[in-house]
Amino acid sequence: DTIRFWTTEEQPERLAKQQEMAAEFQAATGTEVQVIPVTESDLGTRATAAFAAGDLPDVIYHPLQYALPWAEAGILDTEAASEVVEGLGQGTFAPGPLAMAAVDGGVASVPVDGWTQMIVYRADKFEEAGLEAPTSFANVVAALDKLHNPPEMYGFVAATKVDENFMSQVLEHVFLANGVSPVNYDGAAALDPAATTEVLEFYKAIAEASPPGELYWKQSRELFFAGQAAMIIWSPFILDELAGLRDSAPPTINDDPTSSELASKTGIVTNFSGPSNPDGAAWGDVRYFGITNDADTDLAMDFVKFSMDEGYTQTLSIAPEGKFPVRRGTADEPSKFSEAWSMLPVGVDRKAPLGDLYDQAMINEIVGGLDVAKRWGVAEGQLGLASKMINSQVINRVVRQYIDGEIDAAAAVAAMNEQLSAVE
Amino acid sequence: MNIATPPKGRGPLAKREARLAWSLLLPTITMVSLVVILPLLAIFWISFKPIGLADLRPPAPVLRESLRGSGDDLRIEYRLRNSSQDTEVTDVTIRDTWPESLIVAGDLPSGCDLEGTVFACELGTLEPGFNEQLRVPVALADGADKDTAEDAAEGTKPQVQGNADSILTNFEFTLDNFAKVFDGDEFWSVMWVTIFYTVFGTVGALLLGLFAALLLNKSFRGQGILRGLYLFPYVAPVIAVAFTWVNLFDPFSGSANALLLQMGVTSEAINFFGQRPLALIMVTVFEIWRYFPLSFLFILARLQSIDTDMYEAADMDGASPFQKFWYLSLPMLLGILSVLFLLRFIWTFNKFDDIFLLTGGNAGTRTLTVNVYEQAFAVSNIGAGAAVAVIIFGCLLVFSVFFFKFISREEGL
Amino acid sequence: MSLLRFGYVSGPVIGAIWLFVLATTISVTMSFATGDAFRPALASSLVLGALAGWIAVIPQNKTTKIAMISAFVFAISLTGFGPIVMQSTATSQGFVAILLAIVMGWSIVAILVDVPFGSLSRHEMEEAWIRFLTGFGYIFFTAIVLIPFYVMVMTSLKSQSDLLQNPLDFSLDFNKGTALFRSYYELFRDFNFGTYMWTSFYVSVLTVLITLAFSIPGAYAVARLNFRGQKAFSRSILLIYMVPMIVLALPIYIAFSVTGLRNTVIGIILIYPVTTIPVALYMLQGYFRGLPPEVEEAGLMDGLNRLQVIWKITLPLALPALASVSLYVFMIAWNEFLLAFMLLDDPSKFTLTRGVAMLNSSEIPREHLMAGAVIATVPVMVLFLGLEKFMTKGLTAGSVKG
Amino acid sequence: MGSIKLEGVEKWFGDVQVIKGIDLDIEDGEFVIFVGPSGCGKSTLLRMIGGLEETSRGAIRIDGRDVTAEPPAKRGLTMVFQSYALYPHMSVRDNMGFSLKTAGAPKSEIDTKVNHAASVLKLEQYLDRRPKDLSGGQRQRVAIGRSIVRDPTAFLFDEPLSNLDAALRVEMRYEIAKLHQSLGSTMIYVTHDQVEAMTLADKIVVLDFGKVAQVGSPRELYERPANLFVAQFIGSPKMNVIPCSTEGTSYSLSGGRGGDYHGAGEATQLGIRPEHMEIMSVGEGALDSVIDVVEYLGADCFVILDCGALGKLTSRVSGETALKSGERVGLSFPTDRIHFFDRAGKAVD
Amino acid sequence: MGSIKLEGVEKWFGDVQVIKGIDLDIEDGEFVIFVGPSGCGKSTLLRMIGGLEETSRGAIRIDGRDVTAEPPAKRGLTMVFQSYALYPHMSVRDNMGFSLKTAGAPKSEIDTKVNHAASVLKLEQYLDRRPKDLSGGQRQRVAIGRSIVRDPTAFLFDEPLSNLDAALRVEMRYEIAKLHQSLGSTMIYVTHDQVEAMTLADKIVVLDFGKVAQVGSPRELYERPANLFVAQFIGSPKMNVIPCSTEGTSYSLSGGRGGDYHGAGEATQLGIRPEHMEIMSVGEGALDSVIDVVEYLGADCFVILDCGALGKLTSRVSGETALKSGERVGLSFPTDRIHFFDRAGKAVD
Ligand SMILES: Nc1ncnc2c1ncn2[C@@H]1O[C@H](COP(=O)(O)OP(=O)(O)OP(=O)(O)O)[C@@H](O)[C@H]1O
Ligand SMILES: Nc1ncnc2c1ncn2[C@@H]1O[C@H](COP(=O)(O)OP(=O)(O)OP(=O)(O)O)[C@@H](O)[C@H]1O
Ligand SMILES: [Mg+2]
Ligand SMILES: [Mg+2]
Repeated sequence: DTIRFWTTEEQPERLAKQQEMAAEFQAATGTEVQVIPVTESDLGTRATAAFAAGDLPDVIYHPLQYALPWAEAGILDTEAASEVVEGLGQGTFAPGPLAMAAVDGGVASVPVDGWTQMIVYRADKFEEAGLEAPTSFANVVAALDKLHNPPEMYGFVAATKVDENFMSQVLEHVFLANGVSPVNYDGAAALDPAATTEVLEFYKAIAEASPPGELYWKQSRELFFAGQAAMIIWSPFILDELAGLRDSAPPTINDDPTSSELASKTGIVTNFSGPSNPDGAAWGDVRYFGITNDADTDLAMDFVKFSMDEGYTQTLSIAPEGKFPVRRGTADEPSKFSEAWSMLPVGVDRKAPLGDLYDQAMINEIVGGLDVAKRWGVAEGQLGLASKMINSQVINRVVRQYIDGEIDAAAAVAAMNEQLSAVE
Repeated sequence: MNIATPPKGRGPLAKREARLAWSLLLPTITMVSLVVILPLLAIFWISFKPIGLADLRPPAPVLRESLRGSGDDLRIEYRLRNSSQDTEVTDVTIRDTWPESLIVAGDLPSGCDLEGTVFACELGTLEPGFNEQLRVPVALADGADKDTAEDAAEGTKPQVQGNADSILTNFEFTLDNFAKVFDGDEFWSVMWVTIFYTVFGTVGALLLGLFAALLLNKSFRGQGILRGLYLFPYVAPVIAVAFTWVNLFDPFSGSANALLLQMGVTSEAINFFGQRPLALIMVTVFEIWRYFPLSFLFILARLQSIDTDMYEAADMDGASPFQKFWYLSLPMLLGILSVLFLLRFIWTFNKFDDIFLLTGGNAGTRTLTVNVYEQAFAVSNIGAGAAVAVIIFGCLLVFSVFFFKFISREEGL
Repeated sequence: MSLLRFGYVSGPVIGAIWLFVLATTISVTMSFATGDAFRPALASSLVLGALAGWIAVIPQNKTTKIAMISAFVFAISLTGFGPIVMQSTATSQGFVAILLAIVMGWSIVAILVDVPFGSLSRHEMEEAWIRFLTGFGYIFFTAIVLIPFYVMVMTSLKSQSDLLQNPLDFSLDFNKGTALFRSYYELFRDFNFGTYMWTSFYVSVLTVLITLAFSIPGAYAVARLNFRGQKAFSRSILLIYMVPMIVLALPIYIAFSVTGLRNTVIGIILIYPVTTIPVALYMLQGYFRGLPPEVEEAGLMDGLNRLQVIWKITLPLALPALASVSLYVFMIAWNEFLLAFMLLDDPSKFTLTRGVAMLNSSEIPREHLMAGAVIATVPVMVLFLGLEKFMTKGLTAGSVKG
Repeated sequence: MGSIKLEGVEKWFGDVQVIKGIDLDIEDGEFVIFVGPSGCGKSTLLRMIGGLEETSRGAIRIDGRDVTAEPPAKRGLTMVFQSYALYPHMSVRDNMGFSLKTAGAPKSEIDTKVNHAASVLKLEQYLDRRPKDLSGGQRQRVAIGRSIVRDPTAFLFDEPLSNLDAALRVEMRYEIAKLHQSLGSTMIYVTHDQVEAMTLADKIVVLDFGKVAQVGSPRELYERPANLFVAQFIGSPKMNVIPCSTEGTSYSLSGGRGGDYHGAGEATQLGIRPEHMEIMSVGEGALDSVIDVVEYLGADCFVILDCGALGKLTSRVSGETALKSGERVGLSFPTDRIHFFDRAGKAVD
Repeated sequence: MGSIKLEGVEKWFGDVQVIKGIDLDIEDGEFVIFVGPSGCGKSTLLRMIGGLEETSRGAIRIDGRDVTAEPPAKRGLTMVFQSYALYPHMSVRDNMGFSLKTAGAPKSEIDTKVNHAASVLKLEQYLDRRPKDLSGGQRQRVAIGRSIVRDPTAFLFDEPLSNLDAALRVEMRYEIAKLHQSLGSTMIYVTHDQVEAMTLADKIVVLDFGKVAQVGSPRELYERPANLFVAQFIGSPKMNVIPCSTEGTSYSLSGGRGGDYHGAGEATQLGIRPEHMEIMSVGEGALDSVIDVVEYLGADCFVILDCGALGKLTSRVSGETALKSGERVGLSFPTDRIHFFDRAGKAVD
């Protein structure tokens, strides 16, 4: 028997690890798993296309934003996923990620791992200038004033490339920070004009402190690594290369691509607040195993169970810096996986455990973020709708128009409200 | 003498020839109509339908059978699902053959019957998004082993049937797609981008090609090598050169920026492919770069076929080099230039890959063809994509009218 | 304009621009070759160039003039106020100064040969300017064509971290030996590029064969046989040739999705010939028209029927054309990207171009992408250079298409 | 064995009639030449006989059999093309043997026949060359050889010599004449060169815009042209034609004198060949004129005479003539050399 | 005003010498024709005079001025090309006025000159047509008109008539002759058609592989060829050449008889033109032969005579001859018509 598994972790080293795990699974059960890499930005289109053609794979490793929309579109077999979670023991999972994917009587997909988004900043420069860590809009703007000095140093590298998921993520984080959400318990809700305006103005400020052109994760990282950016927003996946462990993305701040100097000068913030929401919020993403409706259900369930159990450490080891365990342990050993995870070395061309590279406090901040991380619609039970809104890229486009000066803030809010309400 | 008139009909030799011609053409005609004419008709059909990517799967009932549980709680489960979330499926029936080794141990679900080993259900209509299980409690016959029973039960595929209305084939039409396409102010910006790209891409490639052709229109050693070299941009796979350009002009790690910075032309890195309106200019420059070799080749061929006597006559007449170019070469090239212009215009208008690879249609570089892709795949609205395609096709028809009017005067290429 | 009709005006003007062009060219070349900083100095180029141009038009013996200009440019370069500003080692500084001096001396004298000091005839002025434009043209075209390919090849041999350090430094560390080719090795080992190449190859060859099988009879009929609708037919070939692929790709995508041909190599082999048959029909039709009908008529008189004539006479005669068409079709199929991109999802079935596209999509290092580009480019280039005559003929015969 | 008969044959290209109803009998072994000005339909007619063009109306019979609807392969004829139309991808041997090979003849037979033809045409040492390695004349011979090998009912030639240079043309003409003598086959030959027509033909068919102007032996056409068209077409320099009027048994020239006339009916034009005109002192002969130009050609001189209203006449005299341009002379037309034509151009005799 | 002088002119294409040192004086107003076999360098020489080809060695003087190093535009010559080389995209008017326009002449002057040239050449009603709408002869006239407009020191013509059909060629030849008469300019004219050469030239230059074989008036060349090459080149059908031997004042033919010989030195070949041979009864004259073919041409007959070991001779007789193929006849060569040549081909006289 053969099942097909789509994964968005398509870098060769990561792919190889998944293939290893598939081989172990085959050895254990006799079922062959074809591991098929899919580019994350193509995932939505390709899944829909495959659904249309009736050749969906059996299991898809996907980010949160697709869980509920796909369940609704009939792509995911929610029962199978629920059954898997039940079989593994609901209690062994962190509650947040399960709640994010909750559907009637279970979950849409099985949560696998997660991460929280971070504001990565140059602690050394902040210290020099006597600035506070960028935990709020105000702190960030204050830092921009002092540190933005192009072309040697840009204050920020904002996400401005409309069709990149990255921009959606960053924007959602900034909106959440100020407590703005396009959904409430009843479904779509108009954005609060005042709070939204604050967000827009803030975003425009960081965009103006960014280099021109369309920017996304690639430029953010390159500029930060070159020492030319004071702040960026990134995922924890940056942690290994930031410490010089990866040749294909080396820090270029000095001549030694393997040095961890930059890491030592870097600070991190996960919880971020705006003027209208002093508590702030962290933004987290969780990845799931979805079992599709065209799947060979039993085999697919077996595979997911295997990956979440015997193979779980292997799964996490793909990139421990960005894959925090959402299943903490088994019923017998409640913290088995958390412990195993903390020992996993990070890095590609060179390896080292995270603890060797960063302060334990910093690591705790990063990991702890996942428990309090928010997403639009999770608390309100409208994650599905919110995901669709995000996937429509309406907010990205309008924000872009705003920062390009094509429309003013009021018009931008109006445009977003109008276009978001059309999404269903 | 009576006025002679031509004979009616064709002679036997002509008839024979025509028959042969048609039989030679038949495979080509079949193939072309299958994969060109039919799709074109399909595009028209689809453009009037409210259809998304997911609708391509016709609604149908989906059934899976499994033997679950153990001991007393043994049951056969049928999972029945309506593949569509918005269309109902009517007259759903199930037929399955059970192995002898299983005995029904409880009530059959309503609508179901068991006759011998044949299990049949009539379930009527499935709601959109229907997804339920039919459970039949069973027991193992004497001496039967569970695993073999399971294999036997799952080994015979259950049959499921049902009727549903497919949006692809029904007669429901709408103008929504066109309304949507024309509504957004996006359409006009796309149109303007297309026109800019097409006009400047074509003209630029022609001018550059003309210049290159003039350079190589004399024989010297190494002329062949240079000619080969100048064709490289056209011959290399688009994917290779497009990515190379993206790398070369990368704002932070591209060599072009590094060079410009170093030369002091700019003090700040330029985001060539990510900045309005530079991105549009850059994709146009890429188009020029990639296709000047073609114009160059054609113009060179034409130049070399110009009678050298004419230039000698002009020498005798005392014309200076620029006069020769202006009064002789240029008018002689006018024919090929205009044919090239028209054809290249059409082809540039149709171009998709280049922009798609360079910018993906971002930063103000979305042309009509990229829009087809965006609508149909990125937004998953196949109907809207088809509508844009129909618009493209309409433009094309207009161009080709021009083209044939013109080409019938200029001798063909 | 009329001022240019004096040698002492045209000479310095041409000289100034030319020296700037040369300085830029050499700066760019040296930058790309060494990664060190070179840049042309505008003011110095113009002044020195004008002087050189002036020297070049004074009535003097040619070698003397070359020597004078070269010595002059060289001397000024050494003072540091030369046309090229560099931050580099002394040896390469000296090398650049000598190179620029010699090239400038020789080329400006060649450009301004026969240009008298005083008033110029129209011919003399235009010829000087044309020589200048010719020189500029060669530099310009060679640069714009070579630079991208140079960058492509060199990037594939370097590592991303080196390039991020200095995007201009393309110098190779030959001590690495075969490790230079690491990204190629990894592409074949980890990314299945061997399979992709093989898939691309047999898909292209099959496309060529199918295309020929369909287009030869069709083209012959349209070109040679008389039947009602012949004209309309040959026009519709051109018309079909003009239908944009993306317009067809959509319904084909749908049809293939519905019939299960999507994501199969068979589907690709079915669809590629459709894109090439119109081209081939168009090219072959032109060629068949150009064959002398008498030879075929001689065959008819010799007792053959039409089909025999095609097989025994026309085809052997059309062999060069078939070669051109095959090559061209091969190139189209090999380079095809759109359909492969839309129709193939499964990495085990990718064609080469689709495989390269995959390399762009994540954090895969850039040298891998460029190595993929090189792998995709080299076979067509080899074919092209080896069979350039056929290829150019093929191109001119059939392809205003792109 | 090789008689060909055309019965009311017509050819239409669309609405244009190119061959306007031709009846013609060609007997076995005859050498028939079609001549006529360019575009008059010679090639078309030949190709119709060969079957390469459809016959729009009428019938073609070969040895009595109606072949009008048959394709070329079945007519048993062979054709030598102006461009030779050799198969460039085959050796001379294969070119010549090709027709036999397609007919399935055994190899030995092909060899015998090819060798025989090659020896007739002195092509033995070229048998293994490709056509492109042959000179024009050799190619021409191969083309003929290809025909000979088939042993055809009749040979068709379409201007076979027009691509050769003058010297070679003379030589090949001589060889074709020899070939006809030795093979004795029917040959139909198209040319626009009247020297070829005169020297080779048993029978010349002069075509004028798709119609037959006259059929006859070379001497007949030269000495007794049936109409003005043939009279002017045959002979070089061409026959001088002067308007005249007749009354009874004498003709008169306006502005000139006149002479005897024996024709029946009225004649409006008088024709006299340059070589038959006699130049005498002014006032003698039928007409006075001024010498315009004397073109010296070595053996001959062409004297162009200006006769005022009657136009320019050309006379051919010996190269040693003492005539000078500007001289006034009289012209006499020997009675038995004069041709008279009526208003419609038909010869009056 | 139009004298041209070549002094030791040579032309090398790479290592190949095409023109091998030519000295030539052309006087003002002369009509000089270069003839010679194909590839002998006629066009090259003409183009060197015009300045379109570099002169490798030697000097060219026009009216005494050394123009060897000057570009074509400065030589004041004009050229009419074989292909006419009209500018296809310009009207006849613009074609003719182009040289003046490039020189910047005012429009009124261009108009006057073009109109004048058009009236000389009777092109008035075609002035607004494009070349492609003209017949061959008209195009030729436009090409000449383009030259006339420039009022050149001399006209150069490179086979200007070879693309025309026979009838038109005769007519245009006549017009060029008239033009030369009326303009009186120097003209240099290349042709390989000897009829053109004989009828047009004041002076013929026969070229043989880059060297001058003979320069002289047409009559000189015909009657007193300086060598075998010229003897065979001029005259059609060409001069018969028979090997002979001489002793004292008599020559003898092997297998034949002989006759008187007046030459100084030894002659090994005897030439006699076809029109000068006399046919008599067998046993008479210098030689016996068998008539091979009689080619009837109307006015003349060419009799091809088989003389066994001496080869085939051609004789030209009247069209009314009664000679038949196969007849045995005797041939006599009138003493004053015989040309003798020595072993090197030089005429012995
Ligand atoms: N395929 C055709 N379609 C239309 N008209 C044609 C065709 N072939 C020949 N003609 C016309 O038929 C007429 C006779 O042509 P044909 O070739 O028989 O002339 P010809 O006497 O052989 O002339 P030439 O001496 O120039 O070869 C010409 O006017 C020609 O234009
Ligand atoms: N550009 C050239 N390069 C090399 N050889 C050449 C060139 N032009 C002409 N020739 C050679 O020079 C010789 C003379 O050529 P030219 O054209 O003058 O002959 P021609 O007497 O005019 O012949 P034709 O009567 O065929 O025109 C020929 O052998 C030719 O091959
Ligand atoms: Mg003809
Ligand atoms: Mg010549």
